[in-house]
Amino acid sequence: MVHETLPVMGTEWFQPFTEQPIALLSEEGEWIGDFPLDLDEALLRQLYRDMLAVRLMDERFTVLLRTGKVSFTAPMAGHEAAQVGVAHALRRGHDWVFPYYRDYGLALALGVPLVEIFGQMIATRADPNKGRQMPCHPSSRPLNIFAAASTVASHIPPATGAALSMKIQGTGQVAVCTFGDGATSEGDWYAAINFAAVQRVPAVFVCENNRYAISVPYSCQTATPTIAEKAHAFGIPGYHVDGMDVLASYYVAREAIERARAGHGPSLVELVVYRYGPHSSADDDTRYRPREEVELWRRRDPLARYQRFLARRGLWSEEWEQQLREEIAREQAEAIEAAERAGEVPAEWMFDDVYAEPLWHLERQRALLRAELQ
Amino acid sequence: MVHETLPVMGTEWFQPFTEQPIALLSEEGEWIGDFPLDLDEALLRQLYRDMLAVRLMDERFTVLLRTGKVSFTAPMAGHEAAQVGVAHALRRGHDWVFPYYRDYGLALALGVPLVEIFGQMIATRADPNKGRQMPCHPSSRPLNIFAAASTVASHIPPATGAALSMKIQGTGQVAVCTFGDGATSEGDWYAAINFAAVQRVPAVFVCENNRYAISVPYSCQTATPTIAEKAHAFGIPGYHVDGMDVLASYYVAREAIERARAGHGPSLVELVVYRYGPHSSADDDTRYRPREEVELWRRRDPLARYQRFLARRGLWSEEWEQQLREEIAREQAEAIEAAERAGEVPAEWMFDDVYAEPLWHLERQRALLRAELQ
Amino acid sequence: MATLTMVQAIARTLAEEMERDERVVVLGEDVGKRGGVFLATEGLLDRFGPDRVIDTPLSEAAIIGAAVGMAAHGLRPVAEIQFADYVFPGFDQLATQAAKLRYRSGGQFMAPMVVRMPSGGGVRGGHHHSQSPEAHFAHTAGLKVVVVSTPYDAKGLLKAAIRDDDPVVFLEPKRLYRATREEVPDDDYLVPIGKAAVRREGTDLTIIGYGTSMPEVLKAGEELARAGVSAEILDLRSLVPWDIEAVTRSVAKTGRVVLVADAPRLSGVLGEIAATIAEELFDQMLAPPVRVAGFDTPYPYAQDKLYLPTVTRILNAAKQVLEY
Amino acid sequence: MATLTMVQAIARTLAEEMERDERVVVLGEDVGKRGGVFLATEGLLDRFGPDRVIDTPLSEAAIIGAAVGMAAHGLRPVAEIQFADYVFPGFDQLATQAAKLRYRSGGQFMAPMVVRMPSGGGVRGGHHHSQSPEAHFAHTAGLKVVVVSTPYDAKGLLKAAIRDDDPVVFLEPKRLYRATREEVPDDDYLVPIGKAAVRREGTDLTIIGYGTSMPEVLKAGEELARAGVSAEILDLRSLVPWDIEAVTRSVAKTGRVVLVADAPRLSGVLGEIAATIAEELFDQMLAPPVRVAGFDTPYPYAQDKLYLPTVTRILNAAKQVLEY
Ligand SMILES: Cc1ncc(C[n+]2csc(CCOP(=O)(O)OP(=O)(O)O)c2C)c(N)n1
Ligand SMILES: Cc1ncc(C[n+]2csc(CCOP(=O)(O)OP(=O)(O)O)c2C)c(N)n1
Ligand SMILES: [Mg+2]
Ligand SMILES: [Mg+2]
Repeated sequence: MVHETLPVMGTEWFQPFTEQPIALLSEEGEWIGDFPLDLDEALLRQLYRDMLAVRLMDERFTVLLRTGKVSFTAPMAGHEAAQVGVAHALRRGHDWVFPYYRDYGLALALGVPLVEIFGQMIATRADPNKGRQMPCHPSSRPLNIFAAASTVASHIPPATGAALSMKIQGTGQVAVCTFGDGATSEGDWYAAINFAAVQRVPAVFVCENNRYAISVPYSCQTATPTIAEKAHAFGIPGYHVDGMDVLASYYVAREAIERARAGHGPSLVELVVYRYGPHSSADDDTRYRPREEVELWRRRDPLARYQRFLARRGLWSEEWEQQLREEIAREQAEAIEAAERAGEVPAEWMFDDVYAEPLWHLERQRALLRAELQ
Repeated sequence: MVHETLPVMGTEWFQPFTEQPIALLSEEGEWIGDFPLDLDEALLRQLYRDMLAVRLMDERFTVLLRTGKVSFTAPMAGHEAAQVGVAHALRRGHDWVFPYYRDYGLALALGVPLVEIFGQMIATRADPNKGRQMPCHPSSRPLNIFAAASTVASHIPPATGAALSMKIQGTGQVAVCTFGDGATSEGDWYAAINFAAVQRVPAVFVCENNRYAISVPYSCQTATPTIAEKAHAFGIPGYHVDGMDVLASYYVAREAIERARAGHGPSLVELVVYRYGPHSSADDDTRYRPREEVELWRRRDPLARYQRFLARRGLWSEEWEQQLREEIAREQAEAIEAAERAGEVPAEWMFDDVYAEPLWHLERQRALLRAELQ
Repeated sequence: MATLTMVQAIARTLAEEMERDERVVVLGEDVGKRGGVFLATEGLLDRFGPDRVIDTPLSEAAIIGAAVGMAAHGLRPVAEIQFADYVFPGFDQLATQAAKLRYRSGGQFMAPMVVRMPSGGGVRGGHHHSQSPEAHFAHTAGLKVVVVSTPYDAKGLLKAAIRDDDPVVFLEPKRLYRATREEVPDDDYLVPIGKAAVRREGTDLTIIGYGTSMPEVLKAGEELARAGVSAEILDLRSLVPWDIEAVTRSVAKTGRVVLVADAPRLSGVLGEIAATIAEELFDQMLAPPVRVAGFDTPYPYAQDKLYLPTVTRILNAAKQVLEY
Repeated sequence: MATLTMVQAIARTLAEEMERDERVVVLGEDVGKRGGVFLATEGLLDRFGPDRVIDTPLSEAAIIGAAVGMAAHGLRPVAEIQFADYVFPGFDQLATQAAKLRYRSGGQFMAPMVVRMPSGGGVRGGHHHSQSPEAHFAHTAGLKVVVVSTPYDAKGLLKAAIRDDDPVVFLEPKRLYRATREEVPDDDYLVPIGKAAVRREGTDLTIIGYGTSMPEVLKAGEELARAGVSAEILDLRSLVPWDIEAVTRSVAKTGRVVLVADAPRLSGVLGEIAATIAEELFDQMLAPPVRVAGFDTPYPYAQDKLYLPTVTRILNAAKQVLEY
């Protein structure tokens, strides 16, 4: 379990409910924050490495899809800065994370072993979840990553509950819950955050707002200019943040998390991002998204912007990039191999873990299948 | 069907999101609005008559309960100004109303025949709903009062849908939907208003905020100081109104309704009220409400305040009061009698109206019961 | 040993379990000062404070979903849904989160929680204070389902449910909350989930019931006895898992069975049990299994009492299988 | 006459009905430009505009609940739930509002609406893109429930559902959307709700199925034929009301029955039908009714194909009843 010690903040740097998204880096990669950057070089470079690893993993997923090894992917390119920023803002293995299906970048940056990630994607024995779910459903007990469910927004009430338990038990933990813009339309989203606000639980609700829910554009999703301002419905702060800016994502999340940890209650953090790929491998986004729009956002690539930032500080070079890419490629290739080597999930695992102990009707069904397979 | 022609408003008088509730009458009954009162004397007096009739009906309900004629009541004393104000702000029989279980005052002021109200309470053949529901569930097809269901907030999505139909069909109607403060915590409440806002449907969502959901105080319900500000989550205006002031309730509702009718979309109207009685006849509110609090609010009685207003204008007298009370008592007594005379709901009605036509399995069950009863 | 109503037994049991294990917390609408609308949580707030007795906002999704998160994080939440009819706004949290958490995480996470709810009719509650939605839970893999009918069982099964490592839906027939009193031992006993109770031994036919309808079932048994017919009566108590051994043992013996419950008939739990009996005991059956269920209408108000299986209806069914 | 897949037949039918009756509107997630994630609403937006083809926010409660209000107000909404698994956040709107509106208002209001949803497994969709929740609807009085399995039926039943004055839950097995093509007449025909189809005539045993599992059921029928066994095969098509006449006629003839569907077994629809057969045809049965259902686990991913009733499993059950 990884425990990071985060710098303790003296002040609150960010204003909720801004019209313009909070950014700390200009498109050219200049630091435009009005407070001192307090991160060491190792972390600054790690953020880049993680983003790059996520981008490359996304590409891997597509390859695995093409070769028929995985049945489905939920592209995360464009979400890297948001996911990596948040991952580093929390105490890994201590705080809890409630991710959704687009969050394998978050999982990676939280330290989920690659072999587990690919094991889950391919559904082999390397998957700690025993091949029970579709690809793109992160979960890790040791890292306190609550098993994602496909049902949009269904994890928000459990996040509130876990945070309430943290408060009751005084564990000093925080629950960080991520979701898309579409998720904010579900009743459970609202009901759960309302409860969290009443109880002032240590939770941070993070929206990766890519302005589409599959094909449904933001304008059909809600009439509020921002997601952040929905926080008014709960009486909690809502931060409108440039989610293509890894430092803005990191710092706002960190402040929100530490506020929560200090007992000041939950907040809502909106990270404005863009998904470069289709919604999923089953989607055709040309039906609903103009190519110019995609191009426009491609020019705002979160990796490129952060690369410029690092380069300005002498923390990035072509060489390092090359080296990183090779390392990452190797790690991922090895992980895929190891995941495949672990072998297929046995048929009978289907009947385990429905309950803590086996019930008679399931044992009968297990026997029926066993007979059939013999 | 009653069609009232409402005065056309030139301007918008009210500001959303005020900290202080909007009031048009001082506690002493002075007009404190900053625009001219444009209601004729007949209507001014009708408002009083309706409020008084609601108060007396509430007392009737309690008597019917004591004598075992009804099995349940949901006291509405304290909500009269809010309900009567809203009822007169809409076009009766043209607009649609989506009430909840505490809204028999609204139903009365909308013109539901008393015999139907008491028929529903006692569950006799005088109930157009055929005795299908518990007492306190208004419904009237001719008056476009959508049949109330007990499930809190479950009527909000249908209200949005009806309003969407009005918009699509261009009927010039408005859907007015009422509910309590507790209802605002249900996910369906939020999901439905969000949809309404996106579609800019002609709907007005009215909260009768009595600051309790059974025993649960407002502070456990939500962390926002007002319900009105939750409108920020939808990008629509939210009005914080003194619901013990019948004129404020009327005017704000009227403005919101006419805004909706004119195509400017939905709004949220919070009417701050107090329920003088227990939550229901099954409740014991002394367990959770200090008597001083009840007393404090009793001193703000909406009938007394409005009576003072009328008296100042020479529109109220002891005599008139006496006459009204007698008239109302007579009407209600007669209605109860007529409702009882209508006779019991036949057993076999249980099987009607599950579907438009009878299905075989229900016909078998009907036969089974018939055999048993013979 | 105290003589208690069912709802008193439940309130005491909650207090005992909270005393025993500080991870046990109670949450729901009106469970605090009000002590629950049926007083099942009376006195708990005073005794255990607002951190362990939580008045929630009016959202069943928030209640059930929060319980999942609390349970996954290490507590043992007992959530109250004010009436079983109101579980539906929170049904997704039960079906998607509570029921599937252990499975989808490969056993990494679990949701040891109890969702208590007053269920069933007979109290003039109309549509939304009368339903018996157990079939919805029984059809949802990952949930255990219990329906109690006596104060003694209420205590023992509630304790078992709270200590169970899986989500348990715990149905409490509200009509029986105060219907009778019974001696309830003070000690810490468990009634195991999954075991039926033989309420009366008999040889001529088996009547299987549970929950709200048990008083009528028992009355029917007495009437039959008076008429010289020996009915064996089972109270299922648990619906998932249900006690197939007890059921087949009894029906194999009597060869005739009537199944009784107040939930709607179509695709209900009684269908499951009747179909299983038909499948397993085909050769031993002397008559077809007959169900006496609620009618397939929304729960009516005016006909409140007629909706529920009446003693007459049960006796008619018994006659049918006896004279077959 | 065109040769169409099931999903094409559905898209055409929606267009035809919208053309015929301007009260018909379509709403749901991604039904607009995207044409639905399965393309069941393809082309509708262009043809009928955004007032009649409404991309909704991501809320099943808003979709179903709004449909209730639209229907009550005079439209004929056809709501799409993107996957049947996602009906649960909107289940209360179905159970509390749609199903009970006519009843609770004494027939004053009604909710003539259709809720279409792709259901069933076999597409590697894991927990939440594979479920067959029909039992939940069948157990809810006030809803009609249809499950189609052929392009022809999809057209005729969808038309019937749209013209029906009651709320109809219309399940479309997603595995069959593009599995086969069939000639679908261009004319305006209806397939009545409540009538089963005899897919094969036979005398030795009856196999009753519906929806997702029909291809396996038919294959089992062929295999049996090759082995000299004459199976009669019924496709139920409607679950509420279900076709008791067709079922009893067939089973009375064959005396043996196997029931097949992919939904979980416990308290499922098959239990209802098996129990009814056992009750009604006791004397005519030569063997116990045997059910081949989905397993009582959440729908797994890795074992996607094994979860569904396989041909082998159906044949084993057939053998069981034949050799009884
Ligand atoms: C309750 C529910 N309804 C529908 C779906 C189908 N679905 C999967 S993803 C998705 C869109 C989600 O959009 P958003 O929340 O913005 O996240 P994004 O995919 O854009 O990151 C939909 C409708 C679902 N998974 N759950
Ligand atoms: C979904 C649902 N959950 C619980 C209940 C039980 N219940 C009936 S009224 C009520 C309180 C409602 O409070 P509020 O909305 O503030 O309205 P008020 O009664 O104060 O006017 C509760 C919890 C219900 N009817 N519906
Ligand atoms: Mg999105
Ligand atoms: Mg209230």
